[in-house]
Amino acid sequence: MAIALPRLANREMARSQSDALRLFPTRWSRNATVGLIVAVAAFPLAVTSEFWLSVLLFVGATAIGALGLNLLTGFTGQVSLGHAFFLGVGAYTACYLGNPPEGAPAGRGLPMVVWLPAAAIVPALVGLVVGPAALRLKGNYLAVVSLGLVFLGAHVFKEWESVTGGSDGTSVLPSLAVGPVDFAGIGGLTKNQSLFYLVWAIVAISALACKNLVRSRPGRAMQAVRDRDVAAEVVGVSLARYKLGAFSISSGLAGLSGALYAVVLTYVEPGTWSLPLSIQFVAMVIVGGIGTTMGGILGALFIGALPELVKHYSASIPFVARTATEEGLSLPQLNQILFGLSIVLFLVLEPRGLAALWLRAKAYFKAWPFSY
Amino acid sequence: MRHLSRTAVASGMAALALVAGACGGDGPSATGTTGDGGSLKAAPGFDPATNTIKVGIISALTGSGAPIGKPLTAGNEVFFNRVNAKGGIAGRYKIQFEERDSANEPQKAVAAYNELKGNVALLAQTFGTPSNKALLTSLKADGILAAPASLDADWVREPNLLPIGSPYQIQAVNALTWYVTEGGGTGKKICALSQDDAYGKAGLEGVDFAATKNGFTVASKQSFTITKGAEAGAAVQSLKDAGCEAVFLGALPSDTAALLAIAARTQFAPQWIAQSPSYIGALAASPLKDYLARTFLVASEGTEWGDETVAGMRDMIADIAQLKPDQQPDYYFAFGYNQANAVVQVLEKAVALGDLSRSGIAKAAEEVGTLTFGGLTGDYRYGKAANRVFPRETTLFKVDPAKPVGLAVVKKSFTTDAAKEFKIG
Amino acid sequence: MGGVSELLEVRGVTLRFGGVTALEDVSFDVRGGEMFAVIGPNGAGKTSILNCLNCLYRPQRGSIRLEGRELVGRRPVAAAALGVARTFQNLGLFPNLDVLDNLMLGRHQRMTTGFLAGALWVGKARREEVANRQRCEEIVEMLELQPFRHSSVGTLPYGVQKRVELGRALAMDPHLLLLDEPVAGMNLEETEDIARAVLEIRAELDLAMILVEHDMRLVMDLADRVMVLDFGRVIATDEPAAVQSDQRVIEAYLGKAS
Amino acid sequence: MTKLLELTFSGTIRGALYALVALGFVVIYKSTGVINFAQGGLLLLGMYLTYNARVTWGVPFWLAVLLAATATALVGALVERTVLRRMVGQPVFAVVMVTLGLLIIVQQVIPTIWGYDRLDLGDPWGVRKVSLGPLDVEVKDLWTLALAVIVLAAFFAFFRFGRYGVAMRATAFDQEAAIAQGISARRVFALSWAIAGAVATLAGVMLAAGSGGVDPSKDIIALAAFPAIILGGLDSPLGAVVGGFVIGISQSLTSGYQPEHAPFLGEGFDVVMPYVVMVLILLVRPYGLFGTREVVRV
Repeated sequence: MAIALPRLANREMARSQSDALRLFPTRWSRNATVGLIVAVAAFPLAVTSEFWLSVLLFVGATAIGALGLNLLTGFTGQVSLGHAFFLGVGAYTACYLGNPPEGAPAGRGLPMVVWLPAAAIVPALVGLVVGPAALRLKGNYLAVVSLGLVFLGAHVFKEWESVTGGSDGTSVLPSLAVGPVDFAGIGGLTKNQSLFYLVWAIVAISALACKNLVRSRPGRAMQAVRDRDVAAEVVGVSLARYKLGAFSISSGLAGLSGALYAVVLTYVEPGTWSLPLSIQFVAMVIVGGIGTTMGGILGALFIGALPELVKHYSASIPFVARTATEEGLSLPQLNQILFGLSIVLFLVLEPRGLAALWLRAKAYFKAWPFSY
Repeated sequence: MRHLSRTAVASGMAALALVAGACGGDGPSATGTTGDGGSLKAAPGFDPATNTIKVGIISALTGSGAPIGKPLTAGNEVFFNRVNAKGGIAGRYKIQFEERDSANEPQKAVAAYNELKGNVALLAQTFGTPSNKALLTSLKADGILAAPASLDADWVREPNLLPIGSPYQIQAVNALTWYVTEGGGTGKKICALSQDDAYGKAGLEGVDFAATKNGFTVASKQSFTITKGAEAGAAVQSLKDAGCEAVFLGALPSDTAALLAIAARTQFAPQWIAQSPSYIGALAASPLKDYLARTFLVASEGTEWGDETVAGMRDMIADIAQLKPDQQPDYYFAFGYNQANAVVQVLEKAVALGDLSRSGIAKAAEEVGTLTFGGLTGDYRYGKAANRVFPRETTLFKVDPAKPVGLAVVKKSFTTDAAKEFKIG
Repeated sequence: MGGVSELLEVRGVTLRFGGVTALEDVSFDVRGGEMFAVIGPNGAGKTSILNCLNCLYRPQRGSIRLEGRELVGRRPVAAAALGVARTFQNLGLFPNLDVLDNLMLGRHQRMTTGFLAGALWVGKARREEVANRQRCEEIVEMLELQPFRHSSVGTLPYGVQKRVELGRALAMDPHLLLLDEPVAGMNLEETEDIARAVLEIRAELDLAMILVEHDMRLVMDLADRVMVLDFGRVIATDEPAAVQSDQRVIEAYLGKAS
Repeated sequence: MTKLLELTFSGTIRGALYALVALGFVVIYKSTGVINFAQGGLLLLGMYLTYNARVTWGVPFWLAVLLAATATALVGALVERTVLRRMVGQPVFAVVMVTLGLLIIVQQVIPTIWGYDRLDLGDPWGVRKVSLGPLDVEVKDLWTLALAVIVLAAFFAFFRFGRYGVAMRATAFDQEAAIAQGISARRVFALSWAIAGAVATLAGVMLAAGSGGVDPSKDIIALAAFPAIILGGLDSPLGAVVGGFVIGISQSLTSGYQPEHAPFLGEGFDVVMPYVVMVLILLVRPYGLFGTREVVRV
């Protein structure tokens, strides 16, 4: 079907196409990215507070899951409240394969190069099995059925004692060494400092892979399914294939996230993988910016760090009880209320989340000082 | 940056203490005269400039654990405030407490722990079995001492934990042994109803031990999942069908209410004997109060609320009147009060030994000897974790809505022979 | 008519929804390169025919063959793979994607990058992306969409969106193009833009098209042949001039009007 | 036999509670197309307001329920006006999450005011019981059953004959078109939230009455009632009630017989039984037993 249309010179076209497809099209964005990576890499060396390191470890671990959920909900338009289940599958996979054999429940003592990829692959496969039934349903029905997945999953986690330790839970003590590098303590660094590099390197790789995915053929197809499923089918996009693919990848990233979350936590029990955790992930996606890769990370940062900031500066917040015995609003309650409020306010006022705010701010500063 | 220097100091001192220990006893930091705090060195959570010792509290202050966690923490606070009112530890070191909420979720407990660990001397409360399990690895790695708010027998042999009170297992052994010997339960059909988790299993272990020692068989064992709105009727029905005349209960208060309501409705009225956290004062004010008064016994410790003949109780009531007059009678409060008492005794010892570093506190816990609570809970002999001797006494209460907390003593602070023989891992 | 040289053969298609018959024994052929129009009063079943042709609806009876291959019983994705492209009456674009991405989705069946290759990006996935983007840029040129290349489609004026949808259909390199009221709701200028584009496509691509349209003037100007439907039945299939003077057609329209 | 009867009865009562909660979901879904995850929050609010009126202010019980239902209805309508109305036309997940966000807020505000302790509702029934043949039945349970039936009948009459009921069905069909038609659609939306608030209060009161007790974790029943509405079909009041009973009874029978006859399913299987039933039915009927299939328009 060669078509005789007016053509531009071929080579010129190709060059401009390659340019247009660069991930970081301008020098500014390239420099900013390099700067960001350097800043993240320097963080654990500059800020040695165990507390802030631990906060950012949780943020990093959850950011990976948020990236995954964003693929499913943000880019493919499928609501899922079942994300926590897949985090659990990933975590228990990591425990079962990586934990030492002498523990209870006994692990297999396999190295990280085995258990870490497995923590992504096993949930992805579970997603492939569960997906076809769930994805027949639309909208509200899918939301509630995926909720059922969390409850059914919790039952399985509780009963499968030989792998999960049942309701007693299990310690998470897999080897964190890759060859000579042991992320339980690189060089003279503490465990949290070392883990920081592992977790955030995986965040970076996941984010890059997600970014690539959504700008290439499968990602476009996912967005087509989200925007208008009938039209997507008509241009030849298979709904089943892309819904299921997104579900599976999202589950895989959730598993990876769950494994790292468990490593940071050092102990997990079936109650860890419950509905509030799922809600947290959806909140991250919403607050961060639905349908943007950066949104997942921003959302995880916001949801993870805001309560800690509030706690830290609580002295300057009026009307808040200082101790457990005081009556009235306590800090944790205030934080939960802020969490609920941020979901509602973002959806009502800025449904495109922090990412949109960021882009707006960037546009503003690009034009600065001509800010009209 | 201050964190860094403190941590460095701490690890340096830890190393020093280790060397000292290896050299056989008297370390350099312990050479100071006892009680002379002027020679105490700075340590995580201890600031010699202000003479304050900071302790952490990780409790359930929100969520379904809060009705237990809040009075517990209030108990901690009142005891610490009482000590501070008298000048502090050794009369000169004020205790400062930092509270964090875990909502009884392990991940929140771990986050709170990471926040606190750099600047507290020890944890005066870590709430709930799951959170304690989650924290144990880190406590060991960081060498921090924590007082668990949980009566699991597993904690007794953990050097980094400072449990108080007799474990659930002992409650069950004492109560059931009493029942079949002098409680009128000879030859009766005895059954058990327990929550299907570590907490329920702990009591069940005691039930089985009591059965072996006293030569009865458990006619029916039923379990239930923390109800979460589900129907627990079937378990009660099965007990009724099995003809149970006494049932040992291991539940949490909200489930107790649901289970007993079904029992009351279906005219099932065995002798209920419950491990202590199954009961809460509110039950004695609920529509179930008459049924409870007829059928319900609670295995716990100490004495009746307000019993002025017991020194510990007299002090506690006085402290409440002075420091927190709006506090309602509550046995979780008493537990928290006792727990803080134990922490204070260990800190006193550490000061006496002249070392408030982590290793110093750990050493104090080993050398503190017997912790006493004025009769509020049993004496607890400390030493190396393997040699700790936990109390084996139980007080049996019946429900009496006229009493504070709705509990009246049936038999006070007794230890059965069976309980003396009970061994833990 | 008839014979194997026909591009599309529709035979005895009957479509029912519950008790309602939307199409009754509809038969027609479309030749290669032909502009075939379907007209009729509202509810006559025009859009239903298109929905059958790209397999959104499954007729209870009848056969639809494209280049000898049966379409009845297949999924819309299969119809797309066999070369059926279409535009929708009320637009079927992906509003949150930009114009280029919408066009690139037209190329979906012509590309092969899977999930893994897409996530890795380097190598084949990238080359394929570049090559197909070029094709889309050509369509952008042809339909004069340059100013909107990176605008979200949902933010564009209606007339432009209609052009984008046409472009997306073209990007599929179809054998048969279904146009469902391409100028509905457009002003005169926009209508002329589309008409010009359609003529250009005809001239350059030699592509068979089925046009469903209310605008009689457009139909009469563009179509080679016209089929008239009324209540799901074919009442005439002929050249525009002949159809216009057909008594049954006039009755169907006037009857409706009065 | 007594066991079977006993289990069926207690399952029926639980089913009636599910049905009351589910009816609240249905009235909102039917008119606005929103699954209201905050229904559990309305339930809590109604429950605590009843407690406050009855115990703190000493108002007679039924008057307290009436006051609380009215107040909760107003809160429902207010939430619709201030928040949900802005979400018209937004994607499903966004609306679901807004209601979840509201639930999270209510879950914290309630204990801030009333604390976490278990409170006694002060209802007239307590644990009084009557004998029905071989069964001993709590008076409260009979009221629960009766209320579920009365509310269902009221819904039926309302949707069939009431002016707003008919308008509600119309708006459910096309929200934006209904909004465009003006004020009546707006009133219908607010009204449906108000009704949901009132029904939630009844559910909360029946849940807390007698030995139930008032505490902030009682909203969990709303999650357990989801399978009931999904089972019955999101937009069918009759389906909600049938779904409620099916779930309640199957849960109760599971708790009675599964430990003996199917122990491999694990302890506490009855807790997840509703979800198992839901998934099985949805595999066969993707829109529930009584639900309306969403029409795909091209």
